[in-house]
Amino acid sequence: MRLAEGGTHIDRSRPLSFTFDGRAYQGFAGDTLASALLANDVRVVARSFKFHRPRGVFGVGLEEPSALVTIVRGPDREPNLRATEVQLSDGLVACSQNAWPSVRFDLAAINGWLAPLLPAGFYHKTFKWPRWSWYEGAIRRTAGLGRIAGTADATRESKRFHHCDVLVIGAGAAGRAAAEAAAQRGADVTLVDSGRIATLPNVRALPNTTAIGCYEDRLVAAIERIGDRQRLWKIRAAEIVFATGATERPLVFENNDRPGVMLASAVGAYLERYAVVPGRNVAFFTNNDSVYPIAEALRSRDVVVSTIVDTRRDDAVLDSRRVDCDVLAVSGGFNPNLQLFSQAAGKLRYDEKLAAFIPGEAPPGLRCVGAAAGEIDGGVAPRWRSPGNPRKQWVDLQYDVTVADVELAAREGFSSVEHLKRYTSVGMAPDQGKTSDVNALALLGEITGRAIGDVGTTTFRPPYHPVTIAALAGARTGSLAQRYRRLPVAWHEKNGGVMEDHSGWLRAAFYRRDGESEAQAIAREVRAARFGAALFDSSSLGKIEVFGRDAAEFLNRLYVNNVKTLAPGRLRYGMMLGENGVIKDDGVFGCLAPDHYLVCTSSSGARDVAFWMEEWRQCEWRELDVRIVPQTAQWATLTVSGPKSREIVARLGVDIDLSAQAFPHMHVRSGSVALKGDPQVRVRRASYTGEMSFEIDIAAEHADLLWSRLLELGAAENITPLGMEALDVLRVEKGFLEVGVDTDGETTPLDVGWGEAIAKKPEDFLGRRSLSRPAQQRADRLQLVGLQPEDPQLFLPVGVHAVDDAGAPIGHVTSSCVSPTLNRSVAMARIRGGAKRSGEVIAIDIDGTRHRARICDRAFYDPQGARLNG
Amino acid sequence: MGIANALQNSALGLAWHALRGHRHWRPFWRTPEPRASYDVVIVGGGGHGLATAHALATKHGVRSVAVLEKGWLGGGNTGRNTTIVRSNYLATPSARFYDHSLKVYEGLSRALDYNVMFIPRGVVNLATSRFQLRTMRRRVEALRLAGVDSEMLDVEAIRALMPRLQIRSTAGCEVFGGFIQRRAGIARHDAVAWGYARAADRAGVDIIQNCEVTGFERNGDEIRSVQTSCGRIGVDKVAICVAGHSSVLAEKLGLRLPITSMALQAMVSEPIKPVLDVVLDGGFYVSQSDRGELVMGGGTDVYTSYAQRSGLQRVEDNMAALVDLFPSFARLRFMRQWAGIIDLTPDSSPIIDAIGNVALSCGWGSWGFKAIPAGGECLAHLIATGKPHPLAEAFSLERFTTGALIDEAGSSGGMDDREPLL
Amino acid sequence: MAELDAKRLLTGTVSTLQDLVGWRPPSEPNTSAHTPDGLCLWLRPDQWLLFGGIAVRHRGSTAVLDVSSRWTTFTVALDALAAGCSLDLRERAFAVGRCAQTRIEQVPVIVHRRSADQFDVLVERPLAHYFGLWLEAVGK
Amino acid sequence: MKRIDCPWCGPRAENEFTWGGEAHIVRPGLSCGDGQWRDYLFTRSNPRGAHQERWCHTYGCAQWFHVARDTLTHRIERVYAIDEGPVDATG
Repeated sequence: MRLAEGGTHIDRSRPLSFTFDGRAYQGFAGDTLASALLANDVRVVARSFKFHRPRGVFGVGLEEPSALVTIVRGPDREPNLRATEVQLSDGLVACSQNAWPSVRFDLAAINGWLAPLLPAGFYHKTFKWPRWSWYEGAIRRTAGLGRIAGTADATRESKRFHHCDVLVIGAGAAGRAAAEAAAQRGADVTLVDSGRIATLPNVRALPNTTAIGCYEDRLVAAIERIGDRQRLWKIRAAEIVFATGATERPLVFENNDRPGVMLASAVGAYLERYAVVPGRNVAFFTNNDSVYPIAEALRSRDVVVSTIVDTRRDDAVLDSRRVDCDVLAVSGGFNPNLQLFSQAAGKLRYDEKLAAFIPGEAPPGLRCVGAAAGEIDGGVAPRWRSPGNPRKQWVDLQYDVTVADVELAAREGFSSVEHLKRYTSVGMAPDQGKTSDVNALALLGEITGRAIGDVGTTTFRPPYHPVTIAALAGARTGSLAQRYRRLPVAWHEKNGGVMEDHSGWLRAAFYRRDGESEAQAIAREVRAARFGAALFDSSSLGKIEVFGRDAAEFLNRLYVNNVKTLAPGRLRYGMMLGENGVIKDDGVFGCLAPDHYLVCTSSSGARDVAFWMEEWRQCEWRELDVRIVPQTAQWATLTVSGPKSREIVARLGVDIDLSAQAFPHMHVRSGSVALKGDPQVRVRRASYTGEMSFEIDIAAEHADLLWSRLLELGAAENITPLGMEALDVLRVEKGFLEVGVDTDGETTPLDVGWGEAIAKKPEDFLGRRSLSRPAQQRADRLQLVGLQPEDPQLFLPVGVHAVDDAGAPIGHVTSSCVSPTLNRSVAMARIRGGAKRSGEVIAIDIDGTRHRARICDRAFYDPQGARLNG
Repeated sequence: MGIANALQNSALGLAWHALRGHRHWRPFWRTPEPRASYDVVIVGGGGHGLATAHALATKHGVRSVAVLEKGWLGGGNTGRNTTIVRSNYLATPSARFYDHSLKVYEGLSRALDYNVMFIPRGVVNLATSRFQLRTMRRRVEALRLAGVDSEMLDVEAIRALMPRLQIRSTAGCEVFGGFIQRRAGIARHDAVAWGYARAADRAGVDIIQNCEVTGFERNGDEIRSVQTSCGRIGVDKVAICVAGHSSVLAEKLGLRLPITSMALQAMVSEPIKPVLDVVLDGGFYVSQSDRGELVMGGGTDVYTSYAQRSGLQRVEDNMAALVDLFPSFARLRFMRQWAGIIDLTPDSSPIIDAIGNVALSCGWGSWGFKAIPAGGECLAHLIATGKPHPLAEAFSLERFTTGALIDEAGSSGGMDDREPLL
Repeated sequence: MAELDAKRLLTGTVSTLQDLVGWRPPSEPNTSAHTPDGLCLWLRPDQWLLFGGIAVRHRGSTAVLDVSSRWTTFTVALDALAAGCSLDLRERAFAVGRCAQTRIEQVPVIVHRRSADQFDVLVERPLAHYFGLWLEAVGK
Repeated sequence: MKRIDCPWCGPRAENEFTWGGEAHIVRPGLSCGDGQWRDYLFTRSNPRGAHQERWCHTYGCAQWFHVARDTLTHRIERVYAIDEGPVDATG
C-alpha cells in the first residue's frame, strides 16, 4: 500500500498508468515497477525457475532474485527484467513469465510436489535409458525463464569511450566523499551510479549507469540506461574507487521464499523512497541491529510492526512462537559488493566480525571505500540455516537451490565451492548469487566442518548485472555488421553486377542481363574475353611498392623465384612461402627501376603480405636499405583482356608504345592517359585469363571515368564487363592455380610443379628449408594436376574426391568448370603422387557413383601461351 | 546400504533415496591419501586425465593408478568449454579419431551409469560465400568417404533448422548454404568429468585433489618419482594431461614442446525458453543449453597467456556476430563470461605420444572436450602397451620434425586473424 | 569529404627527406607540422603524410608517393569520435595539431585534431563507405 | 582490454597491436638439421611467467618492438627496441 505522504523518489503530481498481466494499475513518476506493484498490493509477480513456486518482490535493487518480469513493447519483448530495475513509464506493459496458465495458478507448480524427486543433479542420475534425447525436449521446455520476441529489434545501441583520472563507482555517501576529495586535488573525476546522482562541483556524474565489468589495466565497462535503451561506456581510469556498498543477505529458514518475505533493507527503502509499505503488518527477523531503525521508521508512519525476532535473543523461541504478519522483513547481515573489485584482481578475505568477505590486497590504482570496504555496523550473529525441513529452506531463490541441495552436494563429495556451484547451480543464475553466495558457502563450510575463509569464494565474473546483447553489439548491426571493402568503380552495382563477398571485398560475381540465367551470363562474359574484349575491375589486387638499394636482395629472400635477374620494365610471376614451406601468396612482381620494385599480391593476401614484409624488414633484416609502401587503396586496377584489347586501350590515348615489340607480355610501363588532368597510369601486360591483357593502374579517384571511357571506346568490339565467376572459368581453362583454392595449409611449391624452378635458385628464401623435410619430399603427396572426365559434359563439382579401387580417397577436385571455350568439362585436382600419373584414368566419386577421369596437364587451353603474346 | 548401492543412479534409485531424504547417497569419489607409489600417475584431473585413468583401470586392468589434480576435478578447460561434440574434421586421421570419440559419447551415460546429457542436436556450419561453399564440399566429401556422417544443406534446409537465422543481411552478407553433422551435439561438461571420476574411482583409481606436482625425480631417462604438495610418489609411468599447462610440466621434465598457451573466451546469455535447436559452429559458435542459456564462444586472445581473465573485446565482437546471425536475440541479455587456457599446436591437431616413461596428451586447444573419451583410450593404450593406438598414430611429436603436419586450422574452430593496417 | 586534395606519402629519414624535398618533417611521433609544402603528419618513424601536391620522386629508399586517392577525409566532432575511438581525447592528452593512427570499430584510421571539437579522420578509400555508414549511425 | 606502451605512440589499447610470438629466436641456415629447423619453427618456451616477445603496433605506427611480459599476470615488465638483444629473464 502507498502512504498518504512522503517518498523521496516519487512525484505524486505525475500519476502513471501501467498494466501487469493485463490488469491496469496506477503509479507515480519515479516509481519502479516493483514499488508500483507493491503500492497496488500485488504480491505474486513471478514463478520460480525450477519448482514454479509463487514469488513476490524480495529486494529493491539489482540484487532482486525473484521478481523477474517481461516488458512488452509492441512486437518486441524484453524478458528476465527485475521489477526493481524497471523505471515506471506511462502505458508500460509488463507481464509475468515462466508460468502457465497464470502466475497465480501455475500448473508447473506440480514440480513443487515432486521436489523430493528433483534434488540437485537429479537429471544426471536418471534419464539414461534408452537415451537422454527421449526426455531432453520436454525438460528443455520447462527450463529457461522468459521468452524473447520473434521479430528483430531494429534499433541500434551506442557506445562511448571515456578517460578520467579517478573513476568512483557508487554515489552513496562514501562515493560522493571520495569523488569530492579527488576533485579538490584537481583530478579529473567521473562518478557513476545505477541510480540518481546529486551534482558535485568538478565531478562528471553519470547517473543511471551501472558498472558491469572491471577489465585489465583499469578498463571499466558501464551501462547507461536511457529510457528503454542502453549505452555501453568503456571507461579507462588511472585510479578506481569502489564505493559499491553492501547487499543485505537473507536468513535461511523454512519457506523463506514466500511472497511477503523481503529483505529488511528493501522494506526500509520502499518506505523512504516510494512511501510504500508492502503490507499492513510487518514482522522482522534478524541477526543484527540494522532492522531497528527501519522498524522505528515504520512505526513512526503508523505501520504495525508486530514483532522483531532477533536470533541473538530469541533463538530458542523460534520454533514455538507463532507470529501474525503479512510482511516478514529479514536481515542476515551484509555482504560488501566486491564483484567488480574482484574482477580487477583485487583479493578478498573473510572477516569474522562482519561474517562477510571484505577487500584484501588491492592492485595498484584500486581502492574500496565505505560499506564496500567493510565499514558496516557489526554485531552480526551468523546464522546460516534454521531448524526444520532443509528442502524447504531456500539458499538461492533465483535457481531454486535449497539447504537440502547443499547437504546433498557435500554428501556426494562436491565439497569444493566451485563444485558446489556447478553441482547445485547456486549462484549461477542471472543475479550471480548477489543474495545467495555467502549463505551457500558458509553453509557448505558448516556442513563440511571448515571455516568459511577456508571454503573460499568462487570467482566473480563479468557482467555484474546482465546487459542486452544489443548494447554490446552497439552500432555493428544491420548494414554495419559486415565490414566490406568497396571497389573504386561504382558502376558495377548499378549495372547488374551481383555483388558478393570475395575475401572481404564486395565484387561482382557476374553481371545479370534480362532473360539471362547465371550460367548464360558467365558463358557470355567468358566468350567476350576469349574472342573479343572484356573489362575487369581488379582494383583489389594487392599493390606494394618496394624502394631502396637492397630492394632486389630483400625480395629475393621472400620469393621462391630468382628476383635479381629481373631487368627494369619486366614482370615475373612469383610465389612466396611461409617458413613452414606452405604457399603463402602468389602474383606478378615487376622491376620499375633498380631501386624500385612493384609487388602484386592476391586480393586476400595484400595486407597480410605487406605486414609480413615489414616484420622481416624491421625484425630480421635491418641491415637492408629498403622501404615498403602498400598502395593498394591508392591505385585502381582496370584490366582489359582479350584479342581486341590492344586496339581499345590504344584509343585511350596513353603515351606508351603498345605495340607487341615495344611492350611485350610480362612487361610494365608507366605513362599518362588522355583523361581530365592527364592522370598517371601504370600498365602491366600480365594475364590471368590467358588472353592478351592490359592491367591499367590509375589513381582510384579516376577509376569511374576510366571505366566508362573504356566501355565507350570498346563499344564497337562489344567490350564486356567480366565478373569473378567468368574469371574463374578463364583461369581454370588455362590451369592457373589460385592460392587457397587449389592449395591449402599443407601445399608446397613442390606439390604444384615448381621443383625444378626452385632447384635453379642458388640462395635461401623463406620456407626453403622446410621443403627438404622428409614429409615434403614424399612421392605420394597431394599434387596439383589437370583432370578431364571421360564424359566431356560431366561437371566435376569442386570438393568431390578421387578414390582408388578400394574406395579410399586419393585426392580431390579443387577447381572445375564446363569450359564454354573447349566445350568440355575440365578440372584441377590434388591427387596422391599426381605429378607422375599423367595419362592415368582414375575414379571420381560423386554422391556414391564412380566416374572415370584422365589425369592430364593443367593447361587445357592454349598450352603454348601463344595468345598471351599477341 | 546394499539397496542404496544397488540403486545408485536410476529413477527407482532416485525414488528410494527420496523416501529417505537423500541421506544415503555415497560420495562420487573417495578422498584417499596418496600411496607411496603407483604403476601409473596421471597429472591432471580434467576429462582427459580421468578418462585415461578410467580406460587404464577398465580396459587394461591397470589398477594401481592415481590422478593428481592441483585444484578441483574438472576445474580446467573441461569445466570451461562450450561443450560441442562433433567429428567433422577435414583430415581423415582426425575424422576417424574424433568420430570414435563421438561414438563413445553416444553411449557414455550408460557406460558411466551417469547422465552426461549428450544430445545430438546436429552441428551446422554456414558458408557465407561461394568460395566457402566449395571448400565445404571438400570437407563433406572427405568425411563421407571416411564414414563420418555429414551432408550439405541448401538455404531452405538451413532456414528450416534455424527459423530465426538471418539468411541475407542488409550488409550484403549472405548464407549460400552450409553443412550439418546430425550425430554431433552437446553434453554437460562438468558431468563428463564427474562421471569419469566416479567410474574410475569405483574401478580402484585414486583421485587426489588439491595435490600439485612440483617436480620429477629421474633415474637416467626414466622418471622414478613425482614430487607433489602431498609428498613424493613413486611411479613406473607418468602421464601428463594438463592442457594449457603442458609446457609448464614439460619444463619440469626438461622438455620443450611445440605448444602455445592462450586464453579462449566463452560466454552465456540469460536462460530463455528454446530458441535454437541446433549447434551453430564456425568462427563464432553458439548453442542453447538445456537450462536455456545461449552458450557462445569464438576467437582466441592471440598471445601467450596463463591468466584466466575475461576480456571485453571478444564479447563485443561475438555479440555483434550473434545479432547479425539472429537479429531477434538483440534484447536478450548477456549474463556471464569466463576464460580458459588452451594449448595450441601449430597444426591445430593434438599430441598423443610418449618420451621414455612419460606419456603426453596435449595440444587439445579449443577442441579437447569432444576428444575426451578417445583421448583417454588412446593415451591409456599407449601407456599400457607401449605402442600408439591405431587411431592416434598420426598425432606423434615426430610430425613436427618430419613436417607431416595434420592441418586442421580450418575445422578446429581456429583463431581469428587481426588484420594489419599498413 | 575532400578527396581531390593532393596528398603525398613521404618515406625515408628526416635527413634524407630534407635532402629530397628541402625541409624537415616533424620528428616528434604523433604530431603535425606546417611545412613550406603544406601540413605534414607523422605516421611512422620513417613515414609522413603531406597535405600538398609536390612532385612524386624517389632516391634509393627515400621517396615521395602520390596518395591523393588512398585516403578519404571525414570531418568528425568529438562526441562522434568518442563513440568508437579508444584514444584519450582530452585536450591535455591530445592537443590541437596532434595526430594518431588507431582503429574505429574494424576500420584503421588516421586522426588529426584540427580544433577543440573538430577532427580530421582519414580512412582508406575501400573502407570509406563503411565508415560513412558508421558515422551516420553514431550521429543519430 | 590491456594497454601496451608503444615505444613511439605511448600507451594504446591492446586491439591496436599484433603479437609476434616469442622473441630472440635465431633463424638457422639452410644446412641445419631437421631437429634444429623444427625447434626454430615450432618449439617454444611458452612459460608461465616471464616472457620475452615481439609485438607490432599494427593499427598505429606499424613498428615492431620487444616486450618483456608476465604471461600469468599480463604485467609488462619492460618494452625495448627491436634491435636489442634478450634481457635477463629475471626482468
